[in-house]
Amino acid sequence: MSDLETFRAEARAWLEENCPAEMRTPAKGDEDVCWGGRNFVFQSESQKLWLERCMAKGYTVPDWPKAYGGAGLSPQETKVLRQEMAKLGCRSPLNSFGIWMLGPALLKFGTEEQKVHYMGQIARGEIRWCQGYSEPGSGSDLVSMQTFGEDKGDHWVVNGQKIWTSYADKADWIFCLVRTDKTNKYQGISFLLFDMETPGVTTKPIKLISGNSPFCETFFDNVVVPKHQIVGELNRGWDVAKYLLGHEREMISGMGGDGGVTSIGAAMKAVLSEEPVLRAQMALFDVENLTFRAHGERFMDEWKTGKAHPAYSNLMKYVGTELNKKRNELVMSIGGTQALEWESERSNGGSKARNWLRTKANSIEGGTSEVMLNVVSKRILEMPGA
Amino acid sequence: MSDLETFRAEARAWLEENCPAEMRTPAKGDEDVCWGGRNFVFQSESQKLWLERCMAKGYTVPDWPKAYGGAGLSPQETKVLRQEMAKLGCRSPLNSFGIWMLGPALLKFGTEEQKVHYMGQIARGEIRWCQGYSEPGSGSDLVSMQTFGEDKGDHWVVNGQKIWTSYADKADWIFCLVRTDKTNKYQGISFLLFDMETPGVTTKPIKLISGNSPFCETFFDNVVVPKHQIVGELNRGWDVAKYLLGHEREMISGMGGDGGVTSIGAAMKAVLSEEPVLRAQMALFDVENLTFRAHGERFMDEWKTGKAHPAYSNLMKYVGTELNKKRNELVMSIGGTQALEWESERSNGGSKARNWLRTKANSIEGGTSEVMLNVVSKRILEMPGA
Amino acid sequence: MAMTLNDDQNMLRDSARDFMASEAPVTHFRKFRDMGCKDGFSHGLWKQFAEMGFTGILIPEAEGGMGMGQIEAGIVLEEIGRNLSPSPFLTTSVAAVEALKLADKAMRDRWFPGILAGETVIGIAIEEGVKHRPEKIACVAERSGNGFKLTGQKQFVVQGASSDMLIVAARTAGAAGETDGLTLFAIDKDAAGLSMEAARLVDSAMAAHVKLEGVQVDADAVIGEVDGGWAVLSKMLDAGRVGAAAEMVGVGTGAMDMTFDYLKTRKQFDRVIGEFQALQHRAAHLYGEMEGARSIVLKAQSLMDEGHAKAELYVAAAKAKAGLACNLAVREGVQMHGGIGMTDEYDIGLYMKRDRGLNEFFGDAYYHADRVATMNGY
Amino acid sequence: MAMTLNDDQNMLRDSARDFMASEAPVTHFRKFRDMGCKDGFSHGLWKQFAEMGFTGILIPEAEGGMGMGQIEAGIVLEEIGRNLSPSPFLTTSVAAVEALKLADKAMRDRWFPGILAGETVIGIAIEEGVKHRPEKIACVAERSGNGFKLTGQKQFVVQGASSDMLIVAARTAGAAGETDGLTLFAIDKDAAGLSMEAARLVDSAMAAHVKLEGVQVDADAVIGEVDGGWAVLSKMLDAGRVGAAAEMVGVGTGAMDMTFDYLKTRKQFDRVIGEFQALQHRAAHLYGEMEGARSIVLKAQSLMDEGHAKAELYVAAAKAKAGLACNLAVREGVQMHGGIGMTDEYDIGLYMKRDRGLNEFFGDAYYHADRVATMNGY
Repeated sequence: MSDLETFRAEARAWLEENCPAEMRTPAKGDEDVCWGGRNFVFQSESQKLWLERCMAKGYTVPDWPKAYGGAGLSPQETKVLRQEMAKLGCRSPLNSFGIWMLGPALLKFGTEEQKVHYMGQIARGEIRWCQGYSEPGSGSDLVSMQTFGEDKGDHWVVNGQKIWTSYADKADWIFCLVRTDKTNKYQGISFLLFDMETPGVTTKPIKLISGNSPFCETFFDNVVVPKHQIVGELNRGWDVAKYLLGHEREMISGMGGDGGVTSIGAAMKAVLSEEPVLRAQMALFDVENLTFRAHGERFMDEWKTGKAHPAYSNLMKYVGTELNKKRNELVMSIGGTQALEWESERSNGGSKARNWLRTKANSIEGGTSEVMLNVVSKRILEMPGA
Repeated sequence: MSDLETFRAEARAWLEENCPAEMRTPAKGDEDVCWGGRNFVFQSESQKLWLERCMAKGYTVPDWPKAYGGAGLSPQETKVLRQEMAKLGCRSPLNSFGIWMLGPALLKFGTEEQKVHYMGQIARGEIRWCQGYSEPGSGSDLVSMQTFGEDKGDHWVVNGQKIWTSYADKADWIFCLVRTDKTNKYQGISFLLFDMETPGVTTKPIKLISGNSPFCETFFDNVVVPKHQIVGELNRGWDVAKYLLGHEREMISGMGGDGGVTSIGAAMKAVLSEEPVLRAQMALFDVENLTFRAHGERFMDEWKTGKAHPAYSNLMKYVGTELNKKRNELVMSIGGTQALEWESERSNGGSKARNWLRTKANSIEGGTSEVMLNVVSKRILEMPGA
Repeated sequence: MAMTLNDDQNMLRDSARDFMASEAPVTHFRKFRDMGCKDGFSHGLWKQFAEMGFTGILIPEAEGGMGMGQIEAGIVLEEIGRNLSPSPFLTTSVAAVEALKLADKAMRDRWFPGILAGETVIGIAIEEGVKHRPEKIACVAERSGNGFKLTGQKQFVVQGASSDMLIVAARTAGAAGETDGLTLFAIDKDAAGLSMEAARLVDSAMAAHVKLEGVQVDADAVIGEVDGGWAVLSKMLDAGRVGAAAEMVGVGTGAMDMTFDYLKTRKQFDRVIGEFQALQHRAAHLYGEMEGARSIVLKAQSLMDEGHAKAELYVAAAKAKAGLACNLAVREGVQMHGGIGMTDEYDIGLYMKRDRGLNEFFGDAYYHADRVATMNGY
Repeated sequence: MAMTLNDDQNMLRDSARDFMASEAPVTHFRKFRDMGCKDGFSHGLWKQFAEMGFTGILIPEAEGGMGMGQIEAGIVLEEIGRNLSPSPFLTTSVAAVEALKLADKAMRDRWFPGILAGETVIGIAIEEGVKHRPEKIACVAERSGNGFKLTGQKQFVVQGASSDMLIVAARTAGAAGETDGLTLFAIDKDAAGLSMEAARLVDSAMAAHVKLEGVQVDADAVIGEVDGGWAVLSKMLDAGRVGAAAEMVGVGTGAMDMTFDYLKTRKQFDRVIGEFQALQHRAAHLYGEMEGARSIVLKAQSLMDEGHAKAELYVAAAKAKAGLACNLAVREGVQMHGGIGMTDEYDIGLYMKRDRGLNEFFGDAYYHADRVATMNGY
């Protein structure tokens, strides 16, 4: 048996022994997801137990180094672990922007102290993070950012406003882009971390077309941020942000379709068999969907071996999010009048319609499709012009 | 009986008496079309007779004033005449760029002498015209035109090169855009007329991807053009050209689909009934085709009553030519392997494939789709920017 | 006829435009939405519609209406669409009136006055599944006493729970899938055995799930001929379809205009975003799509008004094209607005929701493209 | 397996790329086209293919070939596509070889040496109508003497008239529309009763109309099992389809690269046209489509090489996607080249023609999308 197969057997055994039965049933909604953090209320004893056991084993962040709360697994082992979890239907023990976004950025740009401190907190589910990038009127145009941190010697005093801050009203800390030099448009931004309980931080949820949302407006009024809470160099926060946005785009491009290649057509056969033109749209969609899955697989394989163009994730983000929007248009068409319902129990609170509307943001958040096409055109295709 | 109905009856009677039987059968190809001109060889006695009779009656250009060779019919009468000709299956007695393009421009910009002289020649089928607009490297960008006419007192000496001159090798005269002022990029162009037999004019046919074509490269080497052969004001040829391009675009946008609303699907039922996804494409195309017909009808009605935006023909040109390309893609798909044949008698000399390739030029000639979209965006939608 | 509006039609458009913009703009819609109104529309506004003469626009002059056609109804609907004005106009004054015009005098006398007065609302109870399949109607009306007894269920009855009467299509003969053997009934909302459960839709309209459990009606409840309901149904559906298409022209145009305005004012990367050529080309393309939709809808309306044999084909094409174009307009609208377009606070998202409802109403673009193919002989 | 090429595959790609670019670039294609070559390809080049080992790329090593898989065959095909190199590689070395690998040893011994030597050309005689419908095969093979007598007709037999042998699918049982009852035969081009009429296609390839008028063959002409030809046919077709898809990745990439180069050099309105954002966005979108096509083709090839149960689904999706993407690439290519792109003198139009032929070959994108739907259970 290869080392990897040995690991697989061990992981399997550990999961079978440690994952509570309830945590092997699918999460029914956002309320079943464990986000951790200071104010998190566990939905059940099993949820708490599962987090604690994973935490002890380093399995909340299996591929992070042990020193920072991980299990130190290799990429291959991590993949095997995920496969075994999927087979048993294990829920994710901990979801977190800290795991998906801040952690990788800290690993690359953080000091040793920051890694031990912040990554440890993330791995243990102690601190829930949110991301402060977009501002009203800036959107995809990060360089026109206004939020300003005035240098006061050992700290900055931050004033300004962020928008589209996911879960800002539930998060404990924020990683935030703040202008620290007004004279340099492109390089005058720093990447700061601070506590959302710092005096002067307030949040206001944003209602979206799909209904209530995780997004907030976040306001900073003379917020004091100690100097050691910067990641990376002063005025070079854009490098950290770009790196992190790459991760976000990968995550979002993964949304292209529920992570799977299973056609939604089969379950809808009764409708599609009577609607030949709609069935044809579904058929052409399935071709695109299978293509995107293969494309994503190829991209990940090339990325891992360093062969992918650094800007390639922009292409995947564009293709994946446009595809997901198309999928949801089809889901609405196939669902017909029933999919239009907005509140009824029958429609699970209008879940089809709300999901459909929610996907419209996919091609806006994390960089619009238009910005992605600009980047692909300029950086990969090397088209001329500004 | 209304005046119009009286006219209809009279026109019908005249056509029945004067249109030879052979001229009531469909033209089989370009060789059956009467183009007139000095070197035209009539294909049959009937073709000659039909032209002569129409000419005498003013019916080669029924809506032109009688003084310029027409029959002086009103728009309503002209429409009735065309309807009656269509009912009897009468061929057009005379095709000509003079009728379609130069005539309307002369009517608006020409002197009385020019109208009598040139429009008369056109109406009588004596002179065949070609159009000299595009130049190598200018394409849709007419203002970068290089062909130059040097002022020599009572004449210009023209040097330069045109491309995409339809039937230049068969035409007697050319209407041609020539730069007469190098200092003014936008207004330094004049609209000149000259004989293709003038010393220094040579032509070279262009072979297209669809096979041989009517297009030529046309070269001017010290060509002498008398000053009275200008239409409109000196250096304001662009106004004439724009007016005329509007007519060309209408003509080309009419190509959107064989002038009819008849679906090509019915004749292809045997194939489509076994190809559900292809049938769906055809169905969606038919929706677009019916839409374009209605759109064209509405545009013409608004145009006639002066309600259409002056730049609207650019939109119709864009929509119509893109639609025609789509139609021919479908014709090829439905025709399958048989439509791929290029030379065989069975395939009528590869007519489907050649027509399909020919339509690719629709969205390039007479202004590219991209230029049309620019114009619509700037002039109709009033979008900002250069 | 010419494909342009005549002077009377232009006057009607101006007055409908002024009326909707002042009496029922998007803020009006928001108000009724946010109060969770159980009807989804204002009865007061419906009365105002009546005062303007809109409610009886298709009712013959001899019976107190304006005696106009689909073009005029469409003019009103376009303004409704542009302002998202909530009302029972499309179902009651367009679809139901077209059916009732084929009913006998007694029934017309019973229902037209209330419609003219803006007091009556009528629901159209056709759909039985999630997609529009009128020929598949399975709801049964069996002979019973002097009339019929209806048993079955209906879906997506827009404003059903607010209706005074439902027009119900049921099968008096034949089997699901056949067009023969259908009969249309006018059923009072209080009829015994009739029950409704209202559900709010994505566009905040209310639609009812209807149960018919042995609903007894007299013979005079029949609209048109027994077993010959397909003719009435087709007329009603085509009026509803071309009306929905006209409303979508309004919704799409409203969304498009709002978006073009945004392109001209919003700045990013130090430039007004309308300067970006990629957006300009998409804007110009969208404009062409909406203009095409406007044209085919006008063509279909005029063919219906002429009673032309090709009207059915053009109505199908118009419903399909208006659906595709309006859908493009709202998708481009939300995308070009960026993040702000995703917020409930901005109007563009409301247009996207309304488009969805209208696209489904009486058959979506794919359904009607399929009908175009069938009518075109393949 | 990983969705990247390994070192051996990268080496093969480099050598195939160098070979096609130097020995069979577009000028080579033009030369044979302009001479009106009756084969549509160069026998000399076919010999050179053999010297490179390409002709036997799928033939097992034990039988003298390279023993490689669809990925490797696709690497060669992509370079063929990029250079429009005319050859019998796809029909003979990919489709026919996959069928012959399922034949008995005697037949393999008869045909593989000629293929390996670049001396043998094999035609695939499947199509009977204008569209790809393999299950509809009606050509009949009735028992006769020691073997069979074939009667029927075949269309679109690419390079048929230049072939030494035709693989003919015929019905030994069952009726048109059934997959059971088909049998594949290897028929010598000189067989009595076999006649061909060659026709030049839009992409200058030659395809034959074939008549079989009582063609007598021995039992040993059967490839695989009598009545069980569907299995052999499916294998052959899927190899041909994924191969055509790989060639289309080459054609589309070639057209795209040429177009991107043009965008970077051609000036209009005083600017390089590649600066126009509308063209940049279309270019980036096209790049994404071609990258997607490349990915699904690689996936389908690797599943075929693994003998994976889902290979058939992915081959259908790959043929469809490659067809759609390559078609977009040539359409955008011609349009972005403007007038010059319409001339025979420029290469971009040749790519458009080749795309059309490959799109039709063994089923177009719509046919395969339909199969994807069917295999996905709707």
